[in-house]
Amino acid sequence: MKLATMFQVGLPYLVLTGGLLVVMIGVAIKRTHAVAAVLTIATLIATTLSHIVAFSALGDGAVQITPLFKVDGVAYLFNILFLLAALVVAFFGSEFLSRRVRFKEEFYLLLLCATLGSLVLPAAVHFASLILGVEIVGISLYAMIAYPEKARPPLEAGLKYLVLSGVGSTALLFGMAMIYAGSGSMEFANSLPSDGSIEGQYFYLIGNAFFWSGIAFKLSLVPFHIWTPDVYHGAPSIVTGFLATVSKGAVFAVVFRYAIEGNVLDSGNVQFALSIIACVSMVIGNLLALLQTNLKRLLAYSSIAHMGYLLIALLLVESNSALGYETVILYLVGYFLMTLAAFGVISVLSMNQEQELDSIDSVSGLLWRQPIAGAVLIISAISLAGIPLTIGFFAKYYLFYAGIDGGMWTLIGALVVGSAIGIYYYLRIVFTAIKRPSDDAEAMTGLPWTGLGILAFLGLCMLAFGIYPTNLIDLIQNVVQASGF
Amino acid sequence: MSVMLLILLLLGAGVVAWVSERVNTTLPNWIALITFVATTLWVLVIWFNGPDTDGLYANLNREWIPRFGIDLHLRVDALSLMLIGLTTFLGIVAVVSSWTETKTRHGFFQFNILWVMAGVIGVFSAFDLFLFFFFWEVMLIPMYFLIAIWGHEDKEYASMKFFLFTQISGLLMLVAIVALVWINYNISGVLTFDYDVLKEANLDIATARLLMLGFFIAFITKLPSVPVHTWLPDAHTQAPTAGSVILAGILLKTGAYGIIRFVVPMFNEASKEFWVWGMSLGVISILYGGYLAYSQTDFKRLVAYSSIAHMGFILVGVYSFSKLGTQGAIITMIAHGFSTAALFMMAGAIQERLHTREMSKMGGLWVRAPRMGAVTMFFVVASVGMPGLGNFIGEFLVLIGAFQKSVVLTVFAAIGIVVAAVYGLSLMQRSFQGVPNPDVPKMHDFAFREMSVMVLLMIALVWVGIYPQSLLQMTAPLLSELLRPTL
Amino acid sequence: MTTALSIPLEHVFFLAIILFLIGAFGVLIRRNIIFMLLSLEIMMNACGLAFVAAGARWAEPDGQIMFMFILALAAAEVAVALGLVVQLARRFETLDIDRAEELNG
Amino acid sequence: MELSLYLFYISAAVAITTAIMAVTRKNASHALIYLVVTLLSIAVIFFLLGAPFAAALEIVIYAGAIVVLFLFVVMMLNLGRSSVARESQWLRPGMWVLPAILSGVLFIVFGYTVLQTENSAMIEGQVVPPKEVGKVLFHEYLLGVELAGVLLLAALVGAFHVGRRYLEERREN
Amino acid sequence: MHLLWAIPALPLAGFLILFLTEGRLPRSVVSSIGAGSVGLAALLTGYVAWQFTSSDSSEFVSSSWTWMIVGEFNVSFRLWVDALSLVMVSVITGVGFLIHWYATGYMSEEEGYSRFFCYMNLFVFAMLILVMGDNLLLLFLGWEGVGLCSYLLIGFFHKVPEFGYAARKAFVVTRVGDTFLIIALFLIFKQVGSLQIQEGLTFARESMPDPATINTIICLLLLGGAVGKSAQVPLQTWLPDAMAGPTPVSALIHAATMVTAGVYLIARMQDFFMLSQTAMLCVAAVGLVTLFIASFTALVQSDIKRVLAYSTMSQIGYMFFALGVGAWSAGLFHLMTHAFFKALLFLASGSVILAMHHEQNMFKMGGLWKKLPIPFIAMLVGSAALVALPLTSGFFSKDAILLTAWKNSPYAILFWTVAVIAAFLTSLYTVRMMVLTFFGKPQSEMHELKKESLWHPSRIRTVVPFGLLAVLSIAGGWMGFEFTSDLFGDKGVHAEFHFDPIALLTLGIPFAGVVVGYFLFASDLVDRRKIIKNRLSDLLSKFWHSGWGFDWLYDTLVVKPFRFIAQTRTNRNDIVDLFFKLIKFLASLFHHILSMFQTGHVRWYAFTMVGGLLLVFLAVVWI
Repeated sequence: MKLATMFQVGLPYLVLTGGLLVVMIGVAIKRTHAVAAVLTIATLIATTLSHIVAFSALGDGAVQITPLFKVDGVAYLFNILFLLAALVVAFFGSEFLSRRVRFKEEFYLLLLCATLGSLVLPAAVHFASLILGVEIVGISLYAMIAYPEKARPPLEAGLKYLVLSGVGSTALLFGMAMIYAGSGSMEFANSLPSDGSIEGQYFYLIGNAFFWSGIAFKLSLVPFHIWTPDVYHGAPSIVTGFLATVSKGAVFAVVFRYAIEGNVLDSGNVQFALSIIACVSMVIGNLLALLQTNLKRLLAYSSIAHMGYLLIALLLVESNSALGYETVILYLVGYFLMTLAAFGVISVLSMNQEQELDSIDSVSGLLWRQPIAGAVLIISAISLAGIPLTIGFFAKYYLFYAGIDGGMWTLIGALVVGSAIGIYYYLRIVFTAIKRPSDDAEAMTGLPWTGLGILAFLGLCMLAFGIYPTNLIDLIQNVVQASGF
Repeated sequence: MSVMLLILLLLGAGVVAWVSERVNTTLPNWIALITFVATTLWVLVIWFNGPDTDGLYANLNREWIPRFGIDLHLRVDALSLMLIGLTTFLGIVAVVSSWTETKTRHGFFQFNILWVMAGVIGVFSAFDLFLFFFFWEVMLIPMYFLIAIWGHEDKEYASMKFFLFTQISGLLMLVAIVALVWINYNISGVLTFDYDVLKEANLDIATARLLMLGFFIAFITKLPSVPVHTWLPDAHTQAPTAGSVILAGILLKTGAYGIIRFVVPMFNEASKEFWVWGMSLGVISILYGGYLAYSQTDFKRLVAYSSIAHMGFILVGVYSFSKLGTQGAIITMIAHGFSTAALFMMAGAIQERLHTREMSKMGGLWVRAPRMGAVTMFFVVASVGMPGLGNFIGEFLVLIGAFQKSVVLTVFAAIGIVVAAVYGLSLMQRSFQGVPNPDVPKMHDFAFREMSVMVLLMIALVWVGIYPQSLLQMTAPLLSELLRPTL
Repeated sequence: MTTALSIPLEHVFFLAIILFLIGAFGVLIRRNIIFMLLSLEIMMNACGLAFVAAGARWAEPDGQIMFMFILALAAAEVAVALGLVVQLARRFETLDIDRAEELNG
Repeated sequence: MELSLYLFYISAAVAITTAIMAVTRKNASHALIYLVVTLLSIAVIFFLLGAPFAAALEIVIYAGAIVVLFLFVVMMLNLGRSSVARESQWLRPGMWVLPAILSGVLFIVFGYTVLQTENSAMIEGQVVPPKEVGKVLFHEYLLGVELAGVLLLAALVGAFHVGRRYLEERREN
Repeated sequence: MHLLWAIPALPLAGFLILFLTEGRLPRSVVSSIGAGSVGLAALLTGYVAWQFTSSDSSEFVSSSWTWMIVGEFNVSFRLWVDALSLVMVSVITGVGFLIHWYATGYMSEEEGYSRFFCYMNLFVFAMLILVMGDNLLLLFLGWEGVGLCSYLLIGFFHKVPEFGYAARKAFVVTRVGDTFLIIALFLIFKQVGSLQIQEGLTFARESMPDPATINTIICLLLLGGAVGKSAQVPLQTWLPDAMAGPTPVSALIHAATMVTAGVYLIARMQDFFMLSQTAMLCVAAVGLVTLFIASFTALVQSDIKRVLAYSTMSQIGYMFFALGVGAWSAGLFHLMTHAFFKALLFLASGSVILAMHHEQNMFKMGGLWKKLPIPFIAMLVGSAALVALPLTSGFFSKDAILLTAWKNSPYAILFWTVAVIAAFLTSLYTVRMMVLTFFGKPQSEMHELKKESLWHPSRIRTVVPFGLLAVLSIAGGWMGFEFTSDLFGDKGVHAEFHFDPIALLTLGIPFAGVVVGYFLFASDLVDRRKIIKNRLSDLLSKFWHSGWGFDWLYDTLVVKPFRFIAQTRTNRNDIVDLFFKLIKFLASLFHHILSMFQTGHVRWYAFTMVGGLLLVFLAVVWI
């Protein structure tokens, strides 16, 4: 592999890192919110655009860059997704920062760091890059969660996340160590024990138990889900949005890679454990959200369930990795859109408030008080529930297709049950939003137009992909095929 | 192509109606009314132009999502056309019936009505399973809005229940659809959602049974049949008048349509094995629905339960696997659409005047509003199954068809006719006859607006009642296709 | 280099898991956030030990390298964590993590 | 050979004991001192396992830097006698039971499983010298090092932001 | 070119006009439309009948459009008339017209005048369809149509809840019968492959499989339908209550026409019945039992219309009996004569009731013959026909039935005896009714009569129907049942009148009844109080009064349990829903349980994670 090609292929990473440095230097020279924001957004856009170059350099197949990374089209797709999400977060964040926070600039640095971490993961093919990526995202997030100065909830959320994430990371690390001890390689592709059989390879198995526990924590799957609502609740909405989308998506991207390259699911044990986790997550996540009255907590619980759904795609990689990848990417696209929109609505509504407006009552009659935000919230709820006209439906359709393709009937059963419960509480949001507003509810004025504009854009995207997803599906399919899955 | 235009027209009119709210609050009503009248006329034109050589009135087949072989396949044959006609016609009824009912957000109200209708027309004309499911779900959302925003006191509960039941059963259908497609893909190597292809899918019987159940549950939930009927009384009761009219008149028919169009032809063998269950469920619905209808004291609830009973006839008819039964089911769909729509409109009119649906607070209304009394009498008599009116034709054909299949079940179903008389007349007695309730305020009788629609409905019912052949001959060529090989 | 030690891999991992569990135990029983973080450090060390042992088993440097990354990780985490601890002491006027339970349900 | 084996077990015993002590102490400073001892014994084990570089880092960075950081904070927050009294209140035996059982069960399960392993692997005790580590680190793991840098940068920025608030407010008061 | 189609079309047109004008027409116009349409139909019937008799064909057909064709199933709107139908049509339009005419006076002071004629016209239309339909489905249309009109007209005074109840009872009880009928239709279609009456009859004659169990079932089902419509045991309970309707309604629907539809049905399906001895026996038995029960019941009623109602039941019982023993023509003959005299009786009693200010209790009348001479005479004629005094129409028809029964029935003596006893009872209650109403002392004030009022008995629109009906009641029988015997060709049996003991006995029974009745109710020879005080007779009279307890029985067995279950609270809320409520409850229960884990305590969270680790460990390694 020529070095030039390698640089071209790695261009997005270089651009992002460069941008990070530029922003840092900019902040160091003069603390100006606007400059930092513009630079950040420019960096993110530039990184996104740099994928065009990278794609063309990549061609078909994959490029291995040191044992740690393997860049292919799928990784780029994930990257673009994360970058766009980060871009949305940056836009919302700039509004949020300018109105509610005193020290603003560090947020952008943290955001860029976290984004970089998340870009690392889809390309990671080595435990070292895996843990580094996960932890870069994690460390940045600790600070982002606890970013607002005076409020207590963010601090509490940050600490909780830090401590529990620490436990999770150690489990992950311990698991890697044991897998390494068992197999002799930390590269995904060679991480199966050398004789290929798993029977009696207890180091490998224990390692996987610890590893998947750690991953399950990061993905907030049952029984490691319990931190999710508290952290989602305490963090500023927009950070929650990032946490719920990019950090989850990135972890998913990397475990996908691990599952495919490492052939982990050849082990019936792991597959079995993951199936159970998936089923339980779908059901318990949804049950927990059932009567929840705090919107952020509700979305947190629902994200548990969504991650459970996504495990279906993961479990499919053993038999049909291409479809699994398609599923996970399309699902993530949908999930990102709707989650970001939901948290974006909360964030936009809370712009002028001391406390976040996260109770479900605070969106009562929203459609009439603030039509754009209300409509987007409704679309996003409907989409999360997986009802047609929105991308959520296609996402769910893919899951069904994947599940049937893999013959995972139990999981499909759980998916149906989970979705059924889910419809109830998503619909509660819808109902609240279309309720006749009480007479004393003040009209929502003075909300930032950029925020509303982005919300509207997200809403339109959900609808557009919900009606004509063809191009998106084709793109994903082509890239996945080109990447050799 | 024309059907796509029809759908787009309704969708577009919905948006226009919504926007026009800003100009004038009655403008949305007019826009919706004109749209429905226009579409009804359009359908009539298509109707009279007659089918092409394949028996189709319209056909559109474009790629939608080639990745999964999903096409935008809209096709209108006689059965579809009839139901589309019913839809647009009841659209007029719905708009007129709630002309003065909504006090707020007229535009959005009409928007939802128009969009429901668009979705329903999609359901009736989709010949791609994915597309069908898409429309199937889409039509629920505006319906949900109609109940949840403009519903009565218990709207949250009712709308939620409605949505949950139909969605959850829909999920089962989605699973069945995808599984069917996937299995067909594995057998034939062709990934497609096309109705015509999947109909010929070579399934082994055990799989077919399971898949059929997925469809079947979704459809009987929508129909609805006992034991998944419990959403219906609540939804009907709480919905605004237009909502009830649409719900009872059209949305229930989508379930029946689904059974006729999909369950029976696609899973022919499995369905044939299943007949005794299907018919039994129908019979139970007839008896249980009728029986519960009698127990009700709420005007709308009573009518709602009576719908369950009537829909039971459809199940009985379809699962008799005879031409007679199927034709009867189709006629029942149409006739029930007319009669129940009228009764719900009546319930709405009464509620608008008296602010109650409780029949104990009515009584003797005939004296105050003889026209309403006469009209109600007409439709009650129709729904009781009076020969000469549409419902009888349907029920008779169903029963005579079913009789060839199972004497016992038919006899039980026929008992439903007696039960119908019991609740139907008790409805009449408790609301319009008897001593005029002194607490009832003065109420004005039907005026031109409401009466004109009622007269249209009456004419329609009489027409179906005495000249059903006009419909039967349209669907007759379809029967062999719907009932598949052995007949 | 001379061989330093010949020992079953299991034994080292026994030590590692014991340390890991002691750390976990500490996290579970301590209410003082400082001790919690301290326990986390022990867990991290256990992981490091496991990596070094695994590296030693294959006689590769990778285990040690991973240990170094863990080191960086631990440092980074402690830095942010202690910052937050200071904040906690300020806002909640306690180091008792159980007091930070406003977010629940 | 024999000696190093004994040394391993002794160090292990010390590590476990001091770790338990560290976790259960009431006085934070004492606990940290125990932790340092744990780290030192682990460093010995690293050395025995043929990883001198890791052993050195363990002492230098862990014992030398991280624990010191802890100590700073402990002193800054002034966790004196009163906090010791509070700790003894908190650390009632009742609280230990469940975690102890859970940890115990995990250990037993782990131990039982590991002992099932057939033809168990041996650590042959080949020393991997720092030079070799360095080579690999700056060749194959080069990007990892870069990323570790980003990681530390993120921690730096984060700690700065979080900690600065404290300072700012102190100034204001 | 015959105008067959116009016969039902005229009343239909009348109905439509009255329906669409919503009562806005002046009363004079309403009466001319309402009665006129039926009158024209009657004239037309006469014309068609003349055509029919003068033509060679034995059937007139008028086809219109196809009703429905599904596969082999093929029915049309096709009118088909033979002699039997023509008799029915004549009775319906003729008697119907007279009653309409009468009603224009009778109803003149009531609300809803237009609505009344609207319903009446619809009734006539439906009844005509019933008898003229060429297929069973069209017959069923008429069958249900008349039921509907019966319902509407019984409950015509809709403000009175009891009337509404009576109307519903009538409808529902007859619907039970209708259900039998419709099942019979299904069965016939299954057997015959067609619902054409003539095809069915041909099939029955030629290709009915032998042992014809199916045929018997068909006949019994048809009988079930007939029983409901004709108020025979066990579905007779609705008829007395149906007297709630205005008296012309009782005359037209519940005496002259609709209730005889059952008789028509059986007669029409003759070929089926002929094949089944069992069915014939059942028909006879039903008739006989009804006859017997109704006669006793009529004996103790105090409401004049109820007496007539029970009398109607018993007379229809005669007709059934006649059909059952094979005296087809006699039965039909009795149907016709009964229509004349019972209509007359009802109309006359209607005049009395109106005169008595809507008082129907005979014990509160008395001595009216002087004050109401015209109704008195009319009633006298009617009664004479009812008790079958010689030379009245009733005499010819009833005598024919009794004689046939003697000669031709399987259990001749038993059947004949019961029938004769009933005939005796008929005289008895008729005398009682006449005595209580018209003789003795006046028991209450009469309504103030105004000469000008439209319903005054002497006004022409009252007198003419009375007169015509009275003439028919007497002379209607003179043509003899040879007239009706033509209807069935040689299929029926009929006995010639010979002077033998049985014939004399039959002849004498009415007189005996009248004489005994006179002694019992009019003279002072018998102490009526003593009889009344007797416990046995008291008990019997109460039992008979209640119509032999059928109402009570049905009430206890069917109506009350149904209502009880239907109106308990849980059921209004749909018991099936409990299942879904349970699911909802469980879901929220689980939600609450799971929420309890979310305490907000970090250590607990960490605990669950380590516990989770253990679980995953176990799952991965040991399962």
